[in-house]
Amino acid sequence: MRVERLDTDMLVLGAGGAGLFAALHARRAAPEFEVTVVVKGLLGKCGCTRMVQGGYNVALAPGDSVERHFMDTIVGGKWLPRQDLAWRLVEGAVERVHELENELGCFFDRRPDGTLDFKAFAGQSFDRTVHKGDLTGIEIINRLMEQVRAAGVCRLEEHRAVALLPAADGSGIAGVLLIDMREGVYRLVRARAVLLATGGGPTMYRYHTPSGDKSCDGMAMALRAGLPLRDMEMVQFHPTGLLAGPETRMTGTVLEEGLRGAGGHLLNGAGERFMLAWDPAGERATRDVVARAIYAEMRAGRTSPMGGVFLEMAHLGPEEVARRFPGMVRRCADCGFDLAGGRVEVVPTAHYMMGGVEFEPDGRTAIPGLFAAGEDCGGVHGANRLGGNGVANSTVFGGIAGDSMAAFLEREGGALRDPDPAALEAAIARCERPFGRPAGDLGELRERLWRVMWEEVGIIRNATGLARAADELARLAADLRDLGLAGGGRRFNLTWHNWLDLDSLLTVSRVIARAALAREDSRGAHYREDFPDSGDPAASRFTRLRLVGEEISVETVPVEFSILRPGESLIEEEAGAPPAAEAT
Amino acid sequence: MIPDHRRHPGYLAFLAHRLSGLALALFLPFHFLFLATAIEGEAALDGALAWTENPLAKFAEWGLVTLLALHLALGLRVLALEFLPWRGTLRLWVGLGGGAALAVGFLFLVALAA
Amino acid sequence: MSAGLLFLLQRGTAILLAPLVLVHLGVVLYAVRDGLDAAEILARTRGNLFWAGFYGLFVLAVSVHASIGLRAVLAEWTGLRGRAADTAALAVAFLLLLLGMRAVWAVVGAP
Amino acid sequence: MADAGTADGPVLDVRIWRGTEKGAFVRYEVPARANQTVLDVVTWVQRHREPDLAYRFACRVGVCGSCAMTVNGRPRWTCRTHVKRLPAHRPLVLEPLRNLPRIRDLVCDLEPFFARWERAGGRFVPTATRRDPLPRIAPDSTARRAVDAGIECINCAVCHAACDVLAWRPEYLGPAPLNRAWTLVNDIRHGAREEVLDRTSGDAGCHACHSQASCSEFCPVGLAPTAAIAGLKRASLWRLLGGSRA
Ligand SMILES: Cc1cc2nc3c(=O)[nH]c(=O)nc-3n(C[C@H](O)[C@H](O)[C@H](O)COP(=O)(O)OP(=O)(O)OC[C@H]3O[C@@H](n4cnc5c(N)ncnc54)[C@H](O)[C@@H]3O)c2cc1C
Ligand code: HEM
Ligand code: SF4
Ligand code: F3S
Ligand code: FES
Repeated sequence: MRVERLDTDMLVLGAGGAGLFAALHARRAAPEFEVTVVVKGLLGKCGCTRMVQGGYNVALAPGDSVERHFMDTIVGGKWLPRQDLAWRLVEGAVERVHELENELGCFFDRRPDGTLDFKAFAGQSFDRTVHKGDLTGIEIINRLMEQVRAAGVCRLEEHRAVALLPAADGSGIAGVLLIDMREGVYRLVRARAVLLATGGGPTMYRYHTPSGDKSCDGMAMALRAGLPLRDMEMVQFHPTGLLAGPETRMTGTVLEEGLRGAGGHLLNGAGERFMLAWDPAGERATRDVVARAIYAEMRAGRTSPMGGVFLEMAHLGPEEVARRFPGMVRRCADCGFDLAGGRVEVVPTAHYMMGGVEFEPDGRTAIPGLFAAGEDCGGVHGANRLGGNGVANSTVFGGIAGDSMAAFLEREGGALRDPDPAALEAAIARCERPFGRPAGDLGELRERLWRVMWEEVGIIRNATGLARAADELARLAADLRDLGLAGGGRRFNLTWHNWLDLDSLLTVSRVIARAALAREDSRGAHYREDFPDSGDPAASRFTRLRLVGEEISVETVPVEFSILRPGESLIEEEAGAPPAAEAT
Repeated sequence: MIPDHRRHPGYLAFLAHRLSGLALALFLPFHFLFLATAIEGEAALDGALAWTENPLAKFAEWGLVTLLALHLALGLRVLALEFLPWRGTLRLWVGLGGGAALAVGFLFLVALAA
Repeated sequence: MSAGLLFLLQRGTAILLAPLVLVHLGVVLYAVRDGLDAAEILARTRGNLFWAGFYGLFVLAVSVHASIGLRAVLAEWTGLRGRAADTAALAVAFLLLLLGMRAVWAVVGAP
Repeated sequence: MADAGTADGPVLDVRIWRGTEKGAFVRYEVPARANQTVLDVVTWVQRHREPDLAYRFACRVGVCGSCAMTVNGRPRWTCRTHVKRLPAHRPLVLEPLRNLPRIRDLVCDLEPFFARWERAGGRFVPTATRRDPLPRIAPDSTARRAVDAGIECINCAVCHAACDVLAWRPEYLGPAPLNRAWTLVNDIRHGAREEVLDRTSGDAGCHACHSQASCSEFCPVGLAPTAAIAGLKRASLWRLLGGSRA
């Protein structure tokens, strides 16, 4: 097998908010070192940061404070977040937003008096979400892309990272194995420091929001490299994904939160509103409650023709809806639906993974030389992520990781290490597996994965379902191993990459199912109908998962309340009573 | 056949403007040579003018005047696009330009026929 | 010459040409009503300083305007770039100027 | 023309370009569905007929600009182009974007497009640091509105494929980079406005634009690079005349 080799100083995997910020910071902090960014798609044109609609949480509004933002994050995360990380997040967001505006040239929306506009995001005690219309992600990523290109960063676009390779002498990370997707060849890149920033992405669920390039590759690579992951049972579902019918990629994409906020109604198949039976706030209840309610209607068979529920806005006046939500109305119209005047079918859709690689506030992981940032990481959000904390997380910790990598190189700058040949060989063998095997139906396998994750490891879980899921996922893994590709070379062979995507997704799905089984309570995004109680926050434990050989090990670890304990608050006048933050 | 990506008013206006400009530029030297026959006196010019009674020449003449009007109108459109603040008025200008040119062409026809 | 200057000259002459062409079109429309007649044309123009200036300006403007325009067309449709295109445009400008001025002289100045 | 299999039920007659600069259209019959975008059609062909069909997409909702192709002769984003809403056209003909080197099948190399973006000076140069307060900017000031009008470009290169000047003058910067440059010229925080004007003037810059307006016609997000380029022309003109910017 042809393996081309190259060396770099700092290797960044992923080009979302985390990867690009890291590259920029690393380059500026240590200009004498080379930075190379590896990305599965084109730089700036893939990943979820670009898709951010709502905006970026930052405590800058008059009267707001980082303490308040911190409290909302902790309470919203149901006391599960690692508090030093959450603190770093809220503090770092203030600096990062200034950097985005003043140094990168982002343009966030202003109020008439010229000061920043902050909009409300459900479940927060303050209006603190800065935004650029409802296309905030485009603004952030486009400006980042421009700066990164200008900073003299090497780019390996349409290159897929497939394995983190340990050094032969066991001293840390040696490099990463990549597939050049265009040429269909392997590239082995040795680097002094590596950043994992491939951004999770729960695309193993039938309905999901993330970008098509996301398939949990980073988490799968981390697991195979022996790193522990935490909070993997915490998968956030957005309540209103578009349901557009079979075999359309539009299905699952987000219809924005604001539609419910503005007074939109959710109707079941019979045309009845059902949300008020679940929550006095009705449709305005938090994401997890609404998603669960919709899912319950669906399970009870009261569905719309395509199997979801209806979102109806018409009672607010079609012109008014079209005026306030032009983007959403146009998007629906493009695929044949009348959001302003008719009913649109919606379904909860997998949106974000709170869990991920365990990492330190400076971006380090348990493997020397390997750093991690962004949605690949766990611990910042706990059981639930506040809307607007996602992009803050990736940009804040991405920048920090870039600085840390530069400091790491300047401090211990060591020589390039050679990878463990056995690990390299195993990694190539895993990628080569489907070639030369009888062709099978990858689509059928994907449908089975989507089904089992959606039905058994989705919005409402129980022990029997999770056990069934574990069996089915094991079968799927075996089936995938035996499944070959129908002809075709290795150049730009999307079906080969679909195979590799499924491989990553299956690995991570098994971990999610295992973590969900281990958590015997219901918190935030995780709901067990056999354990509906949320448990005592003061006795909170988080799940920690590892891959040992092909087996998954799980332990539950007590949360360290390093800044404050449940019941306490950082906000004076509300001492002891945390703000009524709800995670969304 | 005009390829699909060119089949919209903005492009067609550009094309008509360019082709009319080209035609005018090609015609102009001949027009100048033609007028210069007057150096030899009125009779020479009349001789040349007599040639314009030929229906083919009449048609060509009509074409040129129309082209000039068209180039003018579309040229004004370009100037408006470049120098006036505008928003979504592209199509309107194409229409106005084409319309004005046709009107001039028609007037000229009427004048010729009279 | 910088592209910016060429742009200025081309658009400037276009703005100048607009009223000239309108007037010319008017005159032509008026003239052809009852057939073209050399005597009629020349009677109007001979020795007339206004028309001399009018058409002189017209010729000058059109030489600049059309040659710069052709330079772009040559670059885009024939691949003629750089110095070659500039030379060609300059040649066109002088040709138009020469022939044009001669024509103006013919209808205005010549006895 | 090769024929690559048929399907049951109502079908679409689809022709897809296979190959690179050299290649051929291959015909496919794809099941017609009530809700189906052009991207879905391509996906179906990859999943059921041609496992190694090369195409590109990411966000599937019209924000990443990865999925643009030539659809029935016109450049479009395909994830938000509903088949039923296309002007009646049979068959459905899919090719890569014009004016860009081809990688394979429906995939182009976008590097020349982004290289132009850089050449146009399409990058913010700061005049403040993260330690400075955020500038107050009136949202309804003229300059800010000019920025807003062009800032939401998804760099899909649809305009690049639509513009004939790019086909005729390969050195032309093209509509999207010039559009970005205009937002920077209007950005009062930008530290290199003169440089942007330098870089975007000339035969490869704004002066090469003939207001063909194909860019504005086909821009999927409704931007008007034609207007932005006109702004650059004006600004460079005022500068030439010795005044300040437009
Ligand atoms: C539709 C949508 C709307 C959202 N709205 C908001 C919001 O309003 N506010 C908010 O705070 N958060 C929002 N989020 C969440 C937010 O987008 C994420 O939290 C955040 O952007 C993640 O950043 P990241 O850099 O970690 O990952 P990403 O931005 O997803 O980037 C990951 C990168 O890694 C690359 N990659 C993946 N696998 C590999 C591989 N094997 N090899 C090489 N490269 C690889 C990808 O191509 C991509 O470039 C939203 C998410 C979605 C999907
Ligand atoms: C007899 C007179 C004229 C002749 C021979 C002439 C000729 C030309 C030619 C050959 C071009 C180049 C075409 C192109 O680049 O596409 C051109 C361009 C142009 N003309 Fe004229 N023209 C004349 C009158 C006018 C008038 C009266 C106006 C406007 C008021 C005008 C406005 C323009 C403009 C704006 C352009 C630039 C088009 C562009 O670059 O996109 N022209 N002209
Ligand atoms: S201007 Fe429009 S068409 Fe051009 S790249 Fe930007 S979004 Fe695409
Ligand atoms: S299509 Fe091209 S010519 Fe100008 S107006 Fe747009 S850049
Ligand atoms: S896939 Fe992102 S714009 Fe179409």
